[in-house]
Parts: sequence; structure tokens; C-alpha cells
Amino acid sequence: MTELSIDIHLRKGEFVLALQQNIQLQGIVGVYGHSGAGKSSLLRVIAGLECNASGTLTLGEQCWQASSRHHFVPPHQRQLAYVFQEPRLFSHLTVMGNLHFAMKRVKAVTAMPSLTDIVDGLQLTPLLTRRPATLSGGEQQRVAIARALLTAPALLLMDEPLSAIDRQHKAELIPLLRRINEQFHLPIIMVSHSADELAVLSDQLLLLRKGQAVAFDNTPRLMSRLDLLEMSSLQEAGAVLDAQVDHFDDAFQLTRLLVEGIPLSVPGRVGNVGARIKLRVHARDVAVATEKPRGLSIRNILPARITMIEEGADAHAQLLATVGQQTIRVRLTRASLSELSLVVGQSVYLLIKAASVDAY
Amino acid sequence: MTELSIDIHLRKGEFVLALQQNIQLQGIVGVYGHSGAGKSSLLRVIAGLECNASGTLTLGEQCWQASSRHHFVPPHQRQLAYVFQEPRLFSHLTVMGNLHFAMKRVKAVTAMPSLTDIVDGLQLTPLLTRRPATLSGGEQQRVAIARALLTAPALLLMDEPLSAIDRQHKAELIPLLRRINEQFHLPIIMVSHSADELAVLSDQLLLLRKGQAVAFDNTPRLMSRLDLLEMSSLQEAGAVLDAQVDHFDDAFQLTRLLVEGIPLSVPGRVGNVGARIKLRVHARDVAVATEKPRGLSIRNILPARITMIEEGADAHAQLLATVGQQTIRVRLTRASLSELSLVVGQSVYLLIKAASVDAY
Amino acid sequence: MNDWPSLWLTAKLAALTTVLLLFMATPIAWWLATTRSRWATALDALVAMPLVLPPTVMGFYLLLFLSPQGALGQWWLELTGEQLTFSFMGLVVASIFYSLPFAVQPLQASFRGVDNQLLEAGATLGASPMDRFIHLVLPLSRRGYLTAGILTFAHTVGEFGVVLMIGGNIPGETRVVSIAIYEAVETLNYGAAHRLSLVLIGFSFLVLALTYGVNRYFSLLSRDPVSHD
Amino acid sequence: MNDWPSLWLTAKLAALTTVLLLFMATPIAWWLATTRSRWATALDALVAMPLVLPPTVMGFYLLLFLSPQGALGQWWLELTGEQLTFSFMGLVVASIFYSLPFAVQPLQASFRGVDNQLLEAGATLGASPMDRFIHLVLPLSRRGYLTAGILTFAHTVGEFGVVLMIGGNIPGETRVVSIAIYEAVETLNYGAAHRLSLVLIGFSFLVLALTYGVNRYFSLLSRDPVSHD
Amino acid sequence: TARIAVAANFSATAQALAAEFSARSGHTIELATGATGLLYAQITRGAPFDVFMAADRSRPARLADEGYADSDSLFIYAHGRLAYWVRKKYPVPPLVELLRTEGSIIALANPTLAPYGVAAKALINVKGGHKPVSKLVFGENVSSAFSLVASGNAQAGLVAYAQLLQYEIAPREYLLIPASDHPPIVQATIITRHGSNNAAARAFHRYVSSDAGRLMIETAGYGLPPKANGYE
Ligand SMILES: Nc1ncnc2c1ncn2[C@@H]1O[C@H](COP(=O)(O)OP(=O)(O)OP(=O)(O)O)[C@@H](O)[C@H]1O
Ligand SMILES: Nc1ncnc2c1ncn2[C@@H]1O[C@H](COP(=O)(O)OP(=O)(O)OP(=O)(O)O)[C@@H](O)[C@H]1O
Ligand SMILES: [Mg+2]
Ligand SMILES: [Mg+2]
Repeated sequence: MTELSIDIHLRKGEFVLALQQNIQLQGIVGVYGHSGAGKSSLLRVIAGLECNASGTLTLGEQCWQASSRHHFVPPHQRQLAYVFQEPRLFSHLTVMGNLHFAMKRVKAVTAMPSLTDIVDGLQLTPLLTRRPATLSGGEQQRVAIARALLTAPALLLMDEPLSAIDRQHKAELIPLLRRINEQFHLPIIMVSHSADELAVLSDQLLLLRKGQAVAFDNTPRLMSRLDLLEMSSLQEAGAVLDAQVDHFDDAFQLTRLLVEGIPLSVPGRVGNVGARIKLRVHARDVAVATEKPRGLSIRNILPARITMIEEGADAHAQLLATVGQQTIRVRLTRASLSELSLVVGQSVYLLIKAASVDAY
Repeated sequence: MTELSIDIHLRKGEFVLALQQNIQLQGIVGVYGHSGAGKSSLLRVIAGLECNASGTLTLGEQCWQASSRHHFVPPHQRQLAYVFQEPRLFSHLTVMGNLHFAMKRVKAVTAMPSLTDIVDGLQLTPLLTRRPATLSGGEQQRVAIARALLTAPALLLMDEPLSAIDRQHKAELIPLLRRINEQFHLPIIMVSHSADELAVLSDQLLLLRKGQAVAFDNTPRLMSRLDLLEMSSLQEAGAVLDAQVDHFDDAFQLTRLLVEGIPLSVPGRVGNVGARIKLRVHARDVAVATEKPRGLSIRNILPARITMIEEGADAHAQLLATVGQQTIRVRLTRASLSELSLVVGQSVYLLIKAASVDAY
Repeated sequence: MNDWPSLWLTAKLAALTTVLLLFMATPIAWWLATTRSRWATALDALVAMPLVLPPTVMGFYLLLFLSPQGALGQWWLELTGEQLTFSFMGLVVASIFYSLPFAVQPLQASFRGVDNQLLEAGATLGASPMDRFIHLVLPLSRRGYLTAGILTFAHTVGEFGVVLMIGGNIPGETRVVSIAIYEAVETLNYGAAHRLSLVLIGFSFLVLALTYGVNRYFSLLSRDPVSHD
Repeated sequence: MNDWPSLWLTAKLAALTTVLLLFMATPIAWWLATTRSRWATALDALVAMPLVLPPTVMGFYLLLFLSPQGALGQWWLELTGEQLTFSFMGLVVASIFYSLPFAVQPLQASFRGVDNQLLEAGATLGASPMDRFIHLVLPLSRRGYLTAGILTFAHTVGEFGVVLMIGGNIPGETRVVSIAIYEAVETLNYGAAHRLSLVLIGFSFLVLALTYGVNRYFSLLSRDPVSHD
Repeated sequence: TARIAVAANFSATAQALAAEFSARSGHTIELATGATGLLYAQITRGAPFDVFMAADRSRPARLADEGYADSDSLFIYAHGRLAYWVRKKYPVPPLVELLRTEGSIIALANPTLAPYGVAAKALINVKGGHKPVSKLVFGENVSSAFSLVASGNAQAGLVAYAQLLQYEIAPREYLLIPASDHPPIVQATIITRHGSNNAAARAFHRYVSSDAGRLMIETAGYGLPPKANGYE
């Protein structure tokens, strides 16, 4: 597993990006932050597009930048690909021409998914002979993603790659990214301002604010950190649970998982029996009951213990509860908290609708 | 209330947009559809940017296009503003210059929000002297929205205006749009591929598929139509309820609403006491109980009657239940359906977490 | 020999020609850049024609055209009561004809380079075609105007075949520096030729460097740093 | 008089000059378009200088420079054993000097117009600066090359002051059509002048119309329809 | 083969001479026309011209002085004749009258460049007496002066008699100026260093001063120097 080590200072007008961060490039690293937080600037520094940046930048064994030694590897010699916030397709080439441009400059000798694989996964076949100017916004973005993937990079930088892509295409693209990420060990750094997207996709998360790293951790842990939530307004944040696939129910099309030995059902077929997978549970989708409810359509009822309660100034309260070794975040109203007289240490039941769990 | 009447045929390569639709321009009209469905093309036709489009197009008394009479009102004479899918800022002008460009060409004599109002609402003050090239993606999009609003149009077209805008800015922008929409009677046609966004924002919804209108209705009704859901993968679809503001609880920061006389709490202060407002309830956030539950953090429990059940081929089932005159959509697993032996006509309780209701 | 009258005349001629020509070339270039007419190709080629005729020959034909019996000369005579040839205005008219391609070609290229998406945005903001042209196309074509202006200016300074033919070499009226240098070279008066050439080059260099400098200064202000190569 | 040798010579000279000049102007224009050096303004202005000297005067200086006693001429003589002046190659060299601004200026303007964002994208896709230049900058600057090519070609066809000075009007070797026309006019052989002018215009018109036509055809293919005005 | 560099004003006559000479001798003659100053500069820089037929005497003489030409071969081959040409006005009004008419335009060759111009300017200085009020316009050379009148831009001009003959202008439109009224317009020729060993060049050079050659020159509208002044 390669490490990306960043120690960078960049000034752009009044904005300053100052970042010291070592990132173990495993899976998908999400970068989250408000508009203007410096997300794009960070990717540009990594790609070597900001020649005014000073500091050092190393990827594994390779030193890409070391201002002290006046060392600077130009962008085209860094083994990475970049999906920009805008499509940036070459207007003088057709879609196929854009893809060929990338393929002719393949960076690594490592195996990569084939052209067909990528073209199919992004549903580009009917577009191949067209000019970028004749494509719709979403189509352009998909071509840009395909083009980046086809250079067989050792690191993929993506700047809000899904913003113009609709649900249906996303549903095809995300597994493709996951698969490439895992099968070809391609680490991805992905910028997004959708916490939802990052919660589902990213394994680690870097939080930027005003050009500085506020926090960096693996996604589940970061998402369950209460102190960060307000700050970065990750209102959708939830918890990510490790689970094991136990059984698939053909009749009802449900997969039964075990979380710390407790059964939990999710819709559809997820993983293979015995496999370890991840579950994302939105804090707002979890309810708390003090006694075990009956006659309820909510099928997943986990016994848990409250470990922390934090009341906000507004209507909400957050609480953390542990199920075995794992922590689940719950968001409820202060009114409920008071009505149920919940206290730290109390044993409760967590209710999770099967339909609101994202498993992957 | 003006009517936009569209009867248009447009060919672009292999793609054909063929649309006959009369739209009562009230509130925000959402346009939803997959990438390449023709959403942008439709907006372009309305704006008069597609000179190859044939057919007729009238807004209220004004006929904007009538191919049979060779009548075509050029774009600059149509009293509309257009927020494009790309920011399209004028690179030779500063942000302020871009805004001035719009203000000098104000279209209507009607009152409009002031420059300060819009600059504040979109948080553009620190950007005013900058050049578009130095702005981040989200900053550019906000400037583009401000620029369009400042022409004081009679109709506002927006093509995925929120795609690059983060949650915090959205939280400021959406009420601003709503306010301008209501206070200045400015109808908005908004393209999006986020059903979530449209459910919250739009009052009516037009569904496009392959250049054709598949359905058009007010958002609550369209979102509760079961037959359309698969087709347009509006998996997030829910129901929209009419409610009346009853009381505001200062201690817990909750607003108590009455839905058909039944109390329902939502977080924060919503509207003024006595006002009629809308609630959006996601189908996946509603649970069903056959007996009234106790000791539960879910505070909103509405007695309802099941009016329709539809089982899918996958794990899910949809059901419609009425609370008084209003319909709520519920998404649950077929397993729960069978376990609870739910049937049409049965009286049940609907459980809605306060935290998962969007009120506006 | 006193160089000042000739130098002043040259500056006046080049400046006036450049300004007038940029005005006149603008609609032609815009039409050529945007039309889909099938006559466009012919006009494209036609605009370049003044270039392919040797200057003195061009001057000879212009002499016919601008003379009191010629089409334009007659019209001008009726309008102003003055003969066009052998006058400063005649030089200006001739220079405009002769430098037309230097103005039209770069403008056309830069008009074509203006992003149509921005013009669409302008239209939806309520800008009429003329308004869009003035407030978007023109500023976005700044580079084209710079190129056109510089080529026209420099060429008018140096061009003397046409001027020699049309102007009649009248001191203070039509005797520009280029003719003076030509005379010096022809009469083997190399010292004067060198001196005048230096003056001409110095003067033109200053004008152009100033223009370029201002342009570079402003484009640095508005441009992002070029990527690291 | 047989026009063919002159016409052929003109075509050869104009074509060769245009091709060579486009090659040579490319690095100069690129440097000028991208540099932030403070010498850039000076070089900007310098490039325009060949224009401000009257052609015969320019020719006179080139004669000194290219003659066997001159710097370039001497070098050439040692290299090839041939005299540069009064030979076809001499004409080519002189035309390149004289037409330099017509090639550099439009290229520079169009290089500056190339979207830096696309070059960044190219870099991250693994294209080296040279690779980016060849596969992105060049095709995206097609219009600049068209303008540069046409101005150079047309100007070389029509230009005769320099050519006359350097070439010496030697039939079949340096006697291009423009000189032939000049001669015809000078010797009051107006009939021949008219005829040769027509031939020259016809030939140039064909070449240019073809170039423009091909270009228009391709840019129609790749361009969205222009907005409705 | 010989290459002859000819001053533009003599080009037409030189062509006739060359044609006649070629027919007689079998040598090929190539003519290159240009302004005298230009041809001079080219010859000093190694232009491959064998014979130089200039529009004056000073520049061939200078070539000889500087060693670029064979000084023995220098001779005057013609005297230019000046004519006073007025378009579409009969009888031709006296030059003095026109010089005193305000707004009239008289074309002549540039006195700094062309010997014809020097002669014409001298003539006007004599005839004009005090400052003339008519406008004098200068053509680059005597051909341009002719064009200015022919195209109607100037009412009158002091042009070369040979040109009027060549162009078959009706004699009632012009007056031949007596040679004594202006400084002589001498045109000299010389064999260059390049042509010193060229038999064709020498033969042509000789032919120009032969009786046949002199006759052609005279009929073309030039005056002739006394034979004694000639070559050989
Ligand atoms: N040349 C410049 N001069 C001044 N400020 C600049 C310049 N370039 C960028 N900035 C500022 O730097 C900040 C960071 O920009 P960046 O593009 O990295 O933001 P971002 O996090 O990607 O935002 P978004 O989500 O909107 O794309 C922005 O506030 C931007 O305005
Ligand atoms: N000039 C053209 N030639 C061929 N096809 C075209 C042309 N212009 C647009 N199209 C096609 O028309 C379809 C509709 O385009 P449009 O931009 O309206 O889609 P959209 O609904 O806005 O999609 P998105 O959500 O991706 O922006 C697309 O599939 C596009 O590829
Ligand atoms: Mg960004
Ligand atoms: Mg679109």
C-alpha cells in the first residue's frame, strides 16, 4: 500500500492552502469541504498543475516535488489521471479520439480494464463518433471519466465526478469504480460536496476547511465523530458497520447479515455468503426504542448501549450507541430524548429500516 | 398565472425532441430525466437558442415562436433568464462586471430583489472584484445564478443549478429562490437529475424520456404515482403533505403541524402559526405499525388506511395509505408486508421520524 | 534634409489608416466569420487579392480608379470638390484598399474563436446582436484587433509602392518617410538612407513596443499562470 | 511573352516560403505567446520591424546581408558553394525575412487563444510539452495557421521590391510574375500588365478559394450552428 | 548568352535592339529592367549582369571607378529627349501659361531620382521664372510621370519623347522640348566585370554603338551623341 505524503503551501490571491497530511492510499479517499475550501486546489497540487506551490510531495518511493531541492516532476510524468470539475474534452477530436489520446499515453504497464469494459460500463458506445460539442452535460462527464481511466494511472484524482451524472448511470459507474479500485489496486482521491456520495464510496475521508485539513480518518470513524458534524455540516453523516453475509432469502429477496452476531436484513443480494461487507446507516434513519417493539414494519432491531449523548442548540440531539464493538450514530429530536429519558449507559433497541441501509 | 404552451419538434443528429405540453407556470416547475433525455434541449428551445426547432411556443399572451407563421422572437427579446449547465461567465469582466452586464439589461419593469439582496443571499461579496477564472467551481455557479436573477426576468430557466453548490450554500440559496419565486411571482423551470432536490423544490414536475414528455403533474401527485417510479428511477420519491402550522415549541425547537387535524412535529421553526405549508416525506422514511407503538423515539404516529399495495419483483413493496384526504407513500420490504399481513383497507399507524421530514 | 515633415506624415497616415481600416474591416470580418452563405469562400479569397498584386501595380490600378475620371475619384470630386489623387486623403484611401487583408484576416480568425456559448448567455441576458457584438465579441477579440492593428500600422508605414504612385511625392502632403528612404537608396546616398531607416525603425519600434507592452500588462492581469512545462 | 516560367516560379516561391515560414514562425510565436520574460515586448515589436521598412530598402539591406560579403551570404557560400543572392534560394530566404510578421502575428494570437485548461488535461493524460504542442495546440490553432498561411502566401505572391533587389530579375530563376508585371507597367506595356495581373489574380484566387473552401467545409462539420440573430 | 541590365525608360528600345541583334548574331540576350540605382547596387553585390545600360552617366562611371566594370567600355548611347504633353487640349497651351494657372497639375519624374526629372525641373525653373502656382507632382521615374498623365490624374506632364512615340500619342498633343532648353539627359552603358569575358555581351555592346543600333535608338525618340564620343 502506497503512502501519499503531502506537505504543501500554496497561495492564490487571498486564499492559502497549507496542508501536511500523510495518506495511506487504500481504496477511495474522499475529500470533503465547502465551496472554496481548496478541494480542487489540492488535487491540482498533487497533479503538479500548481507551479507556485512550495513544499514536498511524495507518492510511495517517488518524490514528485521537493521545493527545497528544486525538484519538481512535471504533470505528464506523474503516473496519475485527473477527472476535472469541468469535462475538458478535446474539441477537435471525437469521443473516440479523446479516448485514443489517453490510450496512446498509457502510464503504467500494469493490467487495466479494457476499452470495451470501460466504454460499456459508462455506456459510451452510441457516442463514440460524436464531437464533444454535441454531447449533453452528463455524457461529457462520462467521457471524461473514461478518458482518465484509460491511461492506466497509478492514482486517480476525481473532482466532483458525479455531479452531472444521473442516478441510473451512477448505479453503473460506482460499481465500476469500486471494481477498478479493488481489482487493479488503483487508489482514487475523490472530491465531492455530497456527504451521501462520499459515505457510500469513500474508505477514508479528508475534511478541508479554508485551505486546511480539519480531520482525516477512515470514513466510518470520521462520520461518527460528533465534533466535526456541525462544522462541516455533514448532516447526512451516519455510521458504517462491518458485517458478514449470512444468508440470502430468495422469496423475499433479502440478504441477512450478521453485525456482531445480530441479524440485520438488507434488500437485494449483497455479496457472497460468508463475505465481509460494509453497511452505511444514516444517523437520521435510526430510531431508538426503550422496549422491544412489536407489529412494526421495521425489521432490524439491534440491542445497543448508549455511549454518548450530545444535545445541539437546535431541535436535534446526536447519540452514539455501541452494538458489540461497533458504533452507530443516531440523530433524534431533543424532545424524544427527554421524553424517553435516555441517559449514557442505558440499554436500548436501535431500529433500522431495511430499505434505508446502503450495503456495498 | 401564465401558461407556457409548448408544441415543439427539434432534431439534433439522431436525437429528436418532440413535445406538446401546456404548463401552468406556478411556483417551480421541475424537469426530470436521465442524462441525454433532452432536458437542456428543452430549455434551449424555450429560450430561443435552437433555431432549428419547429412548432409553436407561447408564454401567456406572447407568442415566442410559430413556425407556421415564420414567427420567431429572438432570445434577447424573450423576457427570461437562463442559468446554463456550465457557468458561462464573461471572462473579460470581473464578477461585478458580470452582474452589471445583467443589471444594465433588465428585462421587466417589475420590482425585483436588490443587488445587495442577491449578493448577500449568494454570499458573493468577497468575490466581486475577482475574475471568473480565479473562482472555484461552486463560486462560479453562484455568480451565474446571481447574474440571471439580476435581469429581472418573467421566467427563469435553470439547468442543474445546484450541481456544484455545497450543502451550506444550498441552504441559503433555496430559500432565496423560493422567496423570489413567491414574492416577485417569478416562475422557475428547473432541470435536475436529483429527485431529492426536485421533491423539495418543485411544485410541478415534468418527466422527460428520450426527448418525449412521459408525465406532467404537480410534484406530490407525480411522486406518488407508482407506475412512474421504476421508469424514472425516482427511488427517493415520497409524498408531499399539506399541513398547517399549529404551534412552536421553544424549549425543544420543534414546530407542531396539523396534518388533517393530526399533530406532527418537525424540527426548527417552520412558517408562522396558522400558515399552510408543505411537508415532504420520503417513502423510505415511513414505517408501518399494526399496533400503536410505545417507548419509541419516533414521535409522529399517524393513523391511516391502506389504499393500495404493489409488490415489486425485488425486495421492495410500495403502499399508499390515506391520512384523511391525503396520501402518503410507504416503501417497505416484502418480508415486512408478509410478516405484518398487511391488506388493502386495513387501518395502520404510520411512523415518521421528525428528523426525516423536510418542511418548507 | 529635414526628416520631420515626412515622419509626421507617415505617423498620421499609418494611424489614420489603421483606425479607419479597423472600423471598416470589422463588419466584413464578422460577416465572413459567421455566415453560412456559399459566396463566403469567394469573398474570403477576394479579400486577400489586394495582397497578390505588386504594390506599384496595385497603385497603377488605384490611380485609374481614384482619378477624376475614375469611379471613386469622380464621386469624391463631386462630394468634396477636391481631387483625390496627390492628396493626403488619397493616400489614406489607397492604403485602406491595400491593407484590407491585414485587418480582415486576423479579425475573422479571432471572431471565429469567440465562444458561442458566451454569446448565447449574452442573448438570454437580454443583449441584442449589436449589443452582444459590442460588449462581448469586441472585448473577447482584443487579440485579433491587436494583430490586425499592428500588421496594418507597420505595413502602412513601410508600404511605399502604392503611396508613391498615388501620392505624387509632394513634400508635406504625400511625401512619407518610406519614399524618402527609397530616394536616398536610389541616389546612392546611403548615409541618409541608414539614418532615415533608423529613425523609422526607432519610431515604429516605440509605437509597437508601447502597444505590446500595454497589452501584455493587461493580459497578465487577467490570465492565470501558464502551466509548468 | 511566355508567362509560364514566371508563374511557375511565383507559385514555387510562394508555396516554399509559406511552408518554411510556418515552420520557422511556430517556435517564435509560441515563445512569444507563453513567455513571461520581460524581453518579450521587445521581441514582439522586433518581429514587426521587417514590415516598416519599404520593400526596396529592406531589399537593399538584405542584399548587403545575403551577398557573399554579408554574414548570411558568406556562411551560405561556404556551406553550399553557391551564391545566395540572385538565386532562387536567395528569394526564398529574403521572402522569409520579409514575411515573418505575417506568420508570427496570427500564430501568436491563436496560440494565446488556446484554452490552457485543455493543455492541463493533456498533461495529466501523460502528454509531454512537445506532445501537447503537436497534438493539442497545433490542431486547436488551425485558424491561426490558415490566416498566417494565407497572408504569407498572398504577400509573397505580390511582393516584388525585395525580390527584385535580391533576385535581379533573371528569367526562369528569379523573375517572378510580380516583377514581370512591374516591368510591364514601367515600360508602359499596359496590355501585358493587364493580362499578367489577371493571370496572377486568377491563380491566387483559385489557390486561396480552395484553401478557404476546404477550411469552411471542415469547420462547418465540426461546429454547432451559429445562434439565431 | 548575355544578360543586360537596362534602365526602365530605355527598356522598350533595348528590347527592339536585342531582338534585332539576336536575329543577326544568333546570340541570346536576356533583359532585366530596373531603376538605375537598384541595378547599380546589385552589380556592386555580384549580380550576374554583363552589360549595364543606365539612365545616366554617373553610375556606370562610378562602377568603372570602383572596379566593378571595364572603364574602357563606357560610352554614351543616347540622349533623352523631353516632351511637354498636355491631354485633350489643342493647341497645346504654353508651358508658362499652365505653370501660372492655379490648380493645374503637372507631372514630372522625380528630380532626385531620374535624369529626366532633373532636366524637367531645370526647364520649369527657367520657364516658371518666379514661383509657379501650379502643382508639381513627381512620379518615381519618367514612366510614372507618363502614367500620371495617361490616367488623367495630371493635366500635363514633362515626359520622355520616346514614350510618346512608343505609345503613338498624336503629335498635336505634345511639344518636343529643344535639347538646348535643358541640361542634357545622357544615358551611358558599360560592360561589367561579370561580362568582360562574355563574347555575346561585347558583341551586343558594340552593336548598340553601330550605325544600325544608332538608327534604332534615334527612331525610338532619342538624341544621339557625336559618334566620336562612342566606343572604340
Ligand atoms: N487566482 C486566484 N486568486 C484568488 N483566489 C483564488 C484564485 N484561484 C482560486 N482562488 C480561491 O481559492 C479558493 C479555493 O478554490 P478551489 O477551486 O480549490 O475550491 P473548491 O474547494 O474546489 O471549491 P468548489 O467546491 O466550489 O469547486 C476559492 O475560494 C477561490 O476563490
Ligand atoms: N448536435 C448533436 N448531434 C447529435 N446529437 C446531439 C446533438 N446535440 C445533442 N445531442 C443529443 O441529444 C440528447 C439530448 O441532449 P440534452 O443536452 O438535451 O440532454 P440532457 O437531458 O440535458 O442531459 P444531461 O442531464 O446529461 O445534461 C443527448 O443524447 C445528446 O447527445
Ligand atoms: Mg472545485
Ligand atoms: Mg443537460
